[in-house]
Amino acid sequence: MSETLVNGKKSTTELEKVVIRFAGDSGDGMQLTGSQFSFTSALWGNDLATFPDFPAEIRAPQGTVEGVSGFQVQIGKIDIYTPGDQADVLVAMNPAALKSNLQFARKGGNIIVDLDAFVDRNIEKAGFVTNPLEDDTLADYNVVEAPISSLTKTALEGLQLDNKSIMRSKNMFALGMMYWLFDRSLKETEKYIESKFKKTPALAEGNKRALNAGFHYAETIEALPSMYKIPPAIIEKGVYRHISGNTATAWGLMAAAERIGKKLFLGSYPITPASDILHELSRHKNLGVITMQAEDEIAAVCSAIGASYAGQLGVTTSSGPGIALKGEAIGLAVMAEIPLVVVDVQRGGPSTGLPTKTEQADINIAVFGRNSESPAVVLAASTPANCFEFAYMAAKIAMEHMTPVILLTDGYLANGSEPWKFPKTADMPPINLEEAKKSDGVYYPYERDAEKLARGWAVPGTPGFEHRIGGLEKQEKTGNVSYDPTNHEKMVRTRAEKVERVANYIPDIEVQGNGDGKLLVVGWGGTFGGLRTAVTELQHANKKVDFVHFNYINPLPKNTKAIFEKYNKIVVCELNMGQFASLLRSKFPDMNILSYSKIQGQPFLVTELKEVFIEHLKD
Amino acid sequence: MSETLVNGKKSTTELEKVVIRFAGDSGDGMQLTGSQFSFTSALWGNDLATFPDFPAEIRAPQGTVEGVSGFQVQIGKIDIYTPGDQADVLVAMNPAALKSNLQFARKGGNIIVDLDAFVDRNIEKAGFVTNPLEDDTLADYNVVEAPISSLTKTALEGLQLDNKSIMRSKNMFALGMMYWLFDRSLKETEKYIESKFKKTPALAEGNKRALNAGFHYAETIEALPSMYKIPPAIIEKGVYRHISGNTATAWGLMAAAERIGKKLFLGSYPITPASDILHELSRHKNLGVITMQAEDEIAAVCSAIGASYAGQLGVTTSSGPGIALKGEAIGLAVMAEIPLVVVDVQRGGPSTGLPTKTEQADINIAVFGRNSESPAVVLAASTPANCFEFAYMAAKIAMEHMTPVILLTDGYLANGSEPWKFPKTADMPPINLEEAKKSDGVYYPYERDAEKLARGWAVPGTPGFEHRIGGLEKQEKTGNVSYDPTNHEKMVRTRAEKVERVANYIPDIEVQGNGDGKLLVVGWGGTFGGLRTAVTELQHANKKVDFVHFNYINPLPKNTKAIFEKYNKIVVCELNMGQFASLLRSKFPDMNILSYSKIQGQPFLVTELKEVFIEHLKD
Amino acid sequence: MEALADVPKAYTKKDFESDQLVRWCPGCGDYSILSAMTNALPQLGIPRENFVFVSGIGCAARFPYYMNTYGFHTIHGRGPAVATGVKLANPKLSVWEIQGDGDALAIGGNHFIHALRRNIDINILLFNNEIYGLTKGQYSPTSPTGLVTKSTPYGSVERPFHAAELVIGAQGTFYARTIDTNPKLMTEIFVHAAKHVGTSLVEVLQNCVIFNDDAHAGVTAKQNRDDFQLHVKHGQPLLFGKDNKKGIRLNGLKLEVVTLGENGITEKDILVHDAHNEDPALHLMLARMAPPHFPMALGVIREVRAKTYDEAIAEEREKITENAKYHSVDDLLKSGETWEIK
Amino acid sequence: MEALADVPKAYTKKDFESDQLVRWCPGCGDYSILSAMTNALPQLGIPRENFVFVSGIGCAARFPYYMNTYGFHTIHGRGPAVATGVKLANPKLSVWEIQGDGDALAIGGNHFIHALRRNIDINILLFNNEIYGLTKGQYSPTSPTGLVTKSTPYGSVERPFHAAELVIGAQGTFYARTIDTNPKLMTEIFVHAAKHVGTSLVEVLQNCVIFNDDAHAGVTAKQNRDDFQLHVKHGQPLLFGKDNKKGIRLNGLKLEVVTLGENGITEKDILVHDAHNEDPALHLMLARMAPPHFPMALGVIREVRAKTYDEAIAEEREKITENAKYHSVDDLLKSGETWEIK
Ligand SMILES: Cc1ncc(C[n+]2csc(CCOP(=O)(O)OP(=O)(O)O)c2C)c(N)n1
Ligand SMILES: Cc1ncc(C[n+]2csc(CCOP(=O)(O)OP(=O)(O)O)c2C)c(N)n1
Ligand code: SF4
Ligand code: SF4
Ligand SMILES: [Mg+2]
Ligand SMILES: [Mg+2]
Repeated sequence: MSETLVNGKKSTTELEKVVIRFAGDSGDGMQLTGSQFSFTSALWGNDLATFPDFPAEIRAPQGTVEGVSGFQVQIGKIDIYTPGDQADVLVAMNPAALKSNLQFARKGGNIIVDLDAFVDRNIEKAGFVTNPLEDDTLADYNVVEAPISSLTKTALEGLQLDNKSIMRSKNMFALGMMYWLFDRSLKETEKYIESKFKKTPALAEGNKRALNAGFHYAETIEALPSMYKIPPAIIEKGVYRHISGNTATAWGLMAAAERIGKKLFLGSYPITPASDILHELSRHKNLGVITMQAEDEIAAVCSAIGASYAGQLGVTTSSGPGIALKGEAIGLAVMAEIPLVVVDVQRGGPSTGLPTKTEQADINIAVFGRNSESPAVVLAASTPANCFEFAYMAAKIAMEHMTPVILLTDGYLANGSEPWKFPKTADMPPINLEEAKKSDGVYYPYERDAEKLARGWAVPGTPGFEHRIGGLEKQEKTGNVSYDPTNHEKMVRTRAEKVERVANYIPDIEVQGNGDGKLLVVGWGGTFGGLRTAVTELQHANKKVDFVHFNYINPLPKNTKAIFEKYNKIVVCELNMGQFASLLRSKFPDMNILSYSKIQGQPFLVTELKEVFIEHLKD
Repeated sequence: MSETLVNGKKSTTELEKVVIRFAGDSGDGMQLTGSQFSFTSALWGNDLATFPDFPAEIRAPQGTVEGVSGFQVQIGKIDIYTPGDQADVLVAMNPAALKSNLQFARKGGNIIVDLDAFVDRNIEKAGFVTNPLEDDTLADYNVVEAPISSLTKTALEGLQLDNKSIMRSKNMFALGMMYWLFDRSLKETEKYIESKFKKTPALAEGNKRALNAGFHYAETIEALPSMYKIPPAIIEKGVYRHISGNTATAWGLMAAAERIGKKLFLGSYPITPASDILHELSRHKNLGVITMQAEDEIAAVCSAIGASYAGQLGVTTSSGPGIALKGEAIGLAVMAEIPLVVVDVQRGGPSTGLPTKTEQADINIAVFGRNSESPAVVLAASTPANCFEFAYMAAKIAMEHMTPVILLTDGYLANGSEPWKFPKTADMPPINLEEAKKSDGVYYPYERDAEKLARGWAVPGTPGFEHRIGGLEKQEKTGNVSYDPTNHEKMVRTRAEKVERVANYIPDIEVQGNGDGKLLVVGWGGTFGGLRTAVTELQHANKKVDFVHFNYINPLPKNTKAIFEKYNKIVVCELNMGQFASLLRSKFPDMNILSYSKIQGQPFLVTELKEVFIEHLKD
Repeated sequence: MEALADVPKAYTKKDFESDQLVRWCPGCGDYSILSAMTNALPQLGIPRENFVFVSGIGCAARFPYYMNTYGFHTIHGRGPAVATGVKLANPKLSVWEIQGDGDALAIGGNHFIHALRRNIDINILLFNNEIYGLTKGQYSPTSPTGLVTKSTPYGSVERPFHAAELVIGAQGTFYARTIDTNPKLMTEIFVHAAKHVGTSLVEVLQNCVIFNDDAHAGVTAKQNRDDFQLHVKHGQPLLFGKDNKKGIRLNGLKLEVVTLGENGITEKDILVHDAHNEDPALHLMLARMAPPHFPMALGVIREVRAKTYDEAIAEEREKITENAKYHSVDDLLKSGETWEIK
Repeated sequence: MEALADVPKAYTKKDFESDQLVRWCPGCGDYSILSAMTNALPQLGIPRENFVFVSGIGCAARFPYYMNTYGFHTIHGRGPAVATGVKLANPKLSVWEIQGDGDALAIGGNHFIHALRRNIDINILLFNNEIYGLTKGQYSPTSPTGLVTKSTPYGSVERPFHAAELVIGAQGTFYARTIDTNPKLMTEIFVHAAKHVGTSLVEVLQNCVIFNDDAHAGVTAKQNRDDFQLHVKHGQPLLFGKDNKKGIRLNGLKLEVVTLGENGITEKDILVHDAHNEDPALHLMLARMAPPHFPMALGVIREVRAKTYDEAIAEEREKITENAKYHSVDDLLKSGETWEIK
């Protein structure tokens, strides 16, 4: 929309897509404002993608840059895969929000500020030397200076509300303005306000008044650009809902457990950005979910291993620092050949790093982060919604192949959300367990099925299958402790082979595009949206670039090599220092595998990717 | 000696080298017997290498295969790099020892058994169906059936010793036999016995009598092959001592701390085969060593980090399962840029695995086992004695470059020992610390030196340098917490670069050989002895094979690529599934890097390596 | 403890012995503990397949291999966490968790105290030999100050934990102490522990013949038995000594040893053991008694009933399920805000 | 505590305030703790450069950033281990370790109890807000049963730890309790803790306005102060209430609240606080007192002197050094069996 949304008189312009970013103090309710805008747009039929961007501190001092919370959403009449590179409209509730979010605003775009907040104290707190509304900081933007605070106050006069409550409604005023700007109905948000403040009618009334006041104010003033229409997208028919990556992960795990008639046991220790999976699962104990908030990450994974040993689906969820603590126990699950799902919601590192920022730098620890030869299956979800599918698949593979499976998501997927045409659980692939059997009346815990090499899962409580397992090397078949040299070699190779054979049970990767074999863009995990958008836009511009995106990291899909062989140049794009590229190089040493990496705690921008690919196409 | 040591009359034959293996019950004192034999041979001037091989259980039931303890030593008049593939002489104190050690005996070699131990109960316990001395189990060997127990009893008659003590002396009888066989003096062992049993003269007398009785018995009987002479080796002049890998590691660390005038702080939690480093260091508190046996591995590494933060040399030692627990904390040291030495004495895995067996499978966890981009320096010692040198270097690099350094040794090096011409500490390379400086009167904790990129190490207690650091991402120079995207990218790349630049401070690798570029054998760590011996033997046979051995794993020596480029075929030999090969492939994707791996908890045999290389030379 | 309900066939000791070679050192105290356990289990009326033995790493932790039940030899110190997962996954199981003092109180300290706090209905057996056996003799968190070991060549400088005090400090509901030299008492206490609903912590003073021989001889040696063992029983006076002539009296806030018949002391002066008292202060005092001035208390020192973690979770699930508005994942997927594209 | 010896210049509060923006939520109890600390440190006569603040992760754990001393914000729960390393490396330092209840008693539980057991001479401050603040509101091991949080939407089903009991169970030598609403008491206790030789454990009842507001109001609210706070002082009778008219009496083995002047009660009947008693039973009882039936004890509840870990290590080194036969690594290399090849 870059060319069309300019300063002008009221009129209605149709746009393909638009990016809106809300930014304010942590206490200003920006996450809520953004969600409401998204939900209303989804109901209207837009496709969309969202990305919340908030600080590590709970509530850093008001008015400081550190305390700013943002929410970005891209809506469109075309397929939307990312929350957008740069905001066409930035709403900044105070100077600090402006300061830290200006970098995300498109030059030539619109910035709406709460004029009342630009007083000296706030300007200084934000780190501006002079008032940015008065110097040339914003020369390249169309700035709308709306006295949001005072107008909200006026609108709410007469209600029995204290000043704090009144000021908390100003986000609704801003939202009202945006609803006018994009020609949206206030209805859904009004319904939401009513239900949220059921018990405090004055607050309900206040918020509704603020919302309407904003709408009417926008209609009245001249400073705003024309009203825009983003027509509904052409979206597959069906029933949709919004879903975030963390919720989708939780539900996918539940679906798998329900499908196979097991309880879902989650052992977890809170950590950003994974905690919401724990929170979500804690709400569904009626569906056979057991959640244990463990004393630490080690207890979390160990309790999950115990639950799996006892015959349920054991799962543990965490992020980098917590994953680092689980390595020893995951190794036990490798050795004991017990199903286990480990969800790693990746965040910026190393160490505590940037807890609320996204990153994709845990491939190494997922694949290699255990002592000795300790192979595990590694998957990666690539959109908020498909966290459901890959969480389900992680559970399915773990149980069918009797192995730990590590599912990588990331902060971007976890907190981002998108409309989702959700499936019926019956449409998900069935889960077929390897049953524990006896040979000549004896149960051998390490007897394997010929295809998968999975051992039978005999569960305590089953008469006649009493057996002992553990972390020491074991004799093939019997599972007894064995230090025999050749048996050890055989077992190490068998465990590796078992994981390799998972490749026989996963889909091939598919290439998007039909290039001339010049350039293949490779992605994995949460960068799908940006990569797909960039490649698609280049393909529309007739550039010869193809794209594959990996959800199966270890083992790789079986056709990977065949596909790679077709290309002169392969560029692996990831939010790390090139971990997947390195892994691919070690597996396919004779191919020209390049790496494009970014390590800023932020997703790829479509524009930057396009530039990179065009550069690669040159030579 | 395979051709020369055959059954025959008394006479003296000269041999280049010979392999002797002692095997008996855990309580039979085989480790002691082996060490005495080794020590006497070293004094005589032989070069040698030893390898103890004992069970995970402390003392499994007497007479069972599980309880057998072994000790192998190779002595020679030529340079000896390994304890030898197969024993020319196997001493088996009971049927179980025979059962489990026969695999290590060379066909055509000699087996000496304690005939008295071959009674039905023991034979059965060992898992033999019939008496192996009576069936054809030992058809391929020259068997000496010596009634060791009863002769020991006779020899000790008249001393006031209970039966248990008498039976405990029978290892000395066996040792006496070996001393005769290899023409050794009893003197050193007699001295040892006297000092060990200073307080119990009867025991001293008993042991000496057993020793002499064995010697005279061997002289008398006809069954023994001729007496052998292994002349002294041509060894560099100087003062020597025996040293095991674990002791050398301990002393190397101490030497580094002493050199730079710091205390050596060891935080450790016991684990096989690393515990002996803790034990050794605990003995030297007078030299400024502090050892803390921590509550767990995490506390161990964290206390070491605390000690380094406070200005001493912080070290932690462990093995696989413990290393897996330290990942999060090592990441903290990466982020805080604090010196830390982590010694990983590798053992068989995964999980608890084969605790007393050797393996080289922790390259992956050392290089990759932390969340996010968390680079660390990785070294590997390659002989028991050079554990001293690499422990010293690990400490030097950690302090000079302000980084965690992981030193890989293994069970084979740790417990194995060899004669060592020890250096003076003054001959070790100096350690030059990056001093903490102020710029314009302010100390910036993350200001770096231009070459190494190391930050200055300001130590609590120093006035004017008060500062705060931690695991969150930090602003360059100031070290303040920063979530700024581009700063993050810069810091991630700087930390990586800092580790890469260590390559500027380490020696180039050297190629042994002068082949035609056909085949390069690559090794790393504890397999040096076997690889070197195999390559040398082939080179002597005019085979075109060259050899490089890596002690610096991350970063690699700078000339690695240049050397690799000269070869058509590179075969990386390691005791794992090919971890180093894989790492090399990802760094040098266009070279022909093959992998030969063995995962049996046992070192390579020279013969097997030679076969592999000859096979590779064929095509 | 639902598992207690359906009574199966009568088992014998043999039924609980596995076919694996027992690999402890000859003379190790662990043998008699194993034997007491195979004696105890047949008395419980629980089907064999419902027993699970979980352990970490250590000599003690090899225990599950020798039991012909379900068994899981996990990783060092994490047994309580694994056992908690097992119990929550299937509350019908009778879960036993075996730990050495290093496993339980060094690396596993956190899981140990949290299991006790949550009061998960499992039985934890702490084999306290005051040494790391499996790693060949380093001091442990229960080793007395001054003990010379591989890692303390000049004697340990650390102050030890006392298991009982830590158990009480961690809100433990059941603590019993027994010794490897008294098979009858062990069997009795194992049965008692099994019947306690909640985390049962049984400390067994165990002898490591190899690395810390006679560590408990001050209490267990024949000549010390009478004077230094006090077998406590709920509701019984705290009497001990030859012919039970000595007893424990409360003097203000202090315990003291008195002799019946001396200075007019009669049984009425003797403290009667109340294991069921919620207030742990007296249990703490009893548990702290030790030679040379006091006998050591053996038997069940503390046994109070509190809701277990597994009970609480089951209750919660029932309550939630009653009021639930959705009954399947499909319901959940459809719940909340959805919209249809037509 | 050598550091106490050399007296430096007189510091003011300002000298201890760092230049970093304090990022806690407005109204958070952490602010007043920080202020009490910067008030306390100038009273100690320790050179500023000898202070080290160590912490793990959590809102509380941000504390070191705000102190103009040496500071190390480490990883979650491991602060006591890092602090132990710091103190052993340089015993002259005054080491303070700041933990939240999650940091200290959930993930860090093991290091917490082991620091106490070893009695390393550091000061641990436990900011107990009975919630995980930084991760946005999950229950912690100190949250009361029933608390509704993000991870317990139906109320927590777990039994909480009580810090004091765990400290005592772990052989702690110093335990004090204070509240964020009483700056004077906090400052006083921080100074007291600094002077204790051994591990000082100070529990601060801290309010998290955002996720667990008023968790301690039952004790700290104005209207509850008189009736539900008892300020204990060694050697003083346990009196509280308006005009100090109420007191604590020992009745057999039970504590009870009595009123002076009623039923003939005089000050003589009131228990006198003995913080220095080795036997922890009464400390345990005092620490367990809580509304509604009892006041909560604030102040130094337990303070006993025992050899510290750092002292013991220093003593050991001295002794070994005296008898040492070698004095350098070169000596060591040459020691034992060597031989010369000529
Ligand atoms: C993570 C890890 N750390 C350390 C070890 C080594 N280890 C095995 S058992 C043990 C301690 C044994 O002592 P204890 O628990 O008292 O059992 P005991 O052998 O005395 O019965 C140690 C340190 C290990 N296996 N895993
Ligand atoms: C290894 C690891 N696990 C989990 C976390 C996430 N985390 C950070 S602080 C915290 C708990 C905070 O609670 P508390 O210690 O009580 O401190 P408060 O914020 O309440 O002051 C958690 C779970 C982490 N940073 N690292
Ligand atoms: S080392 Fe000690 S505890 Fe272990 S088996 Fe032997 S005697 Fe028992
Ligand atoms: S979340 Fe709670 S504890 Fe954390 S800063 Fe805010 S008020 Fe304080
Ligand atoms: Mg033990
Ligand atoms: Mg807290």
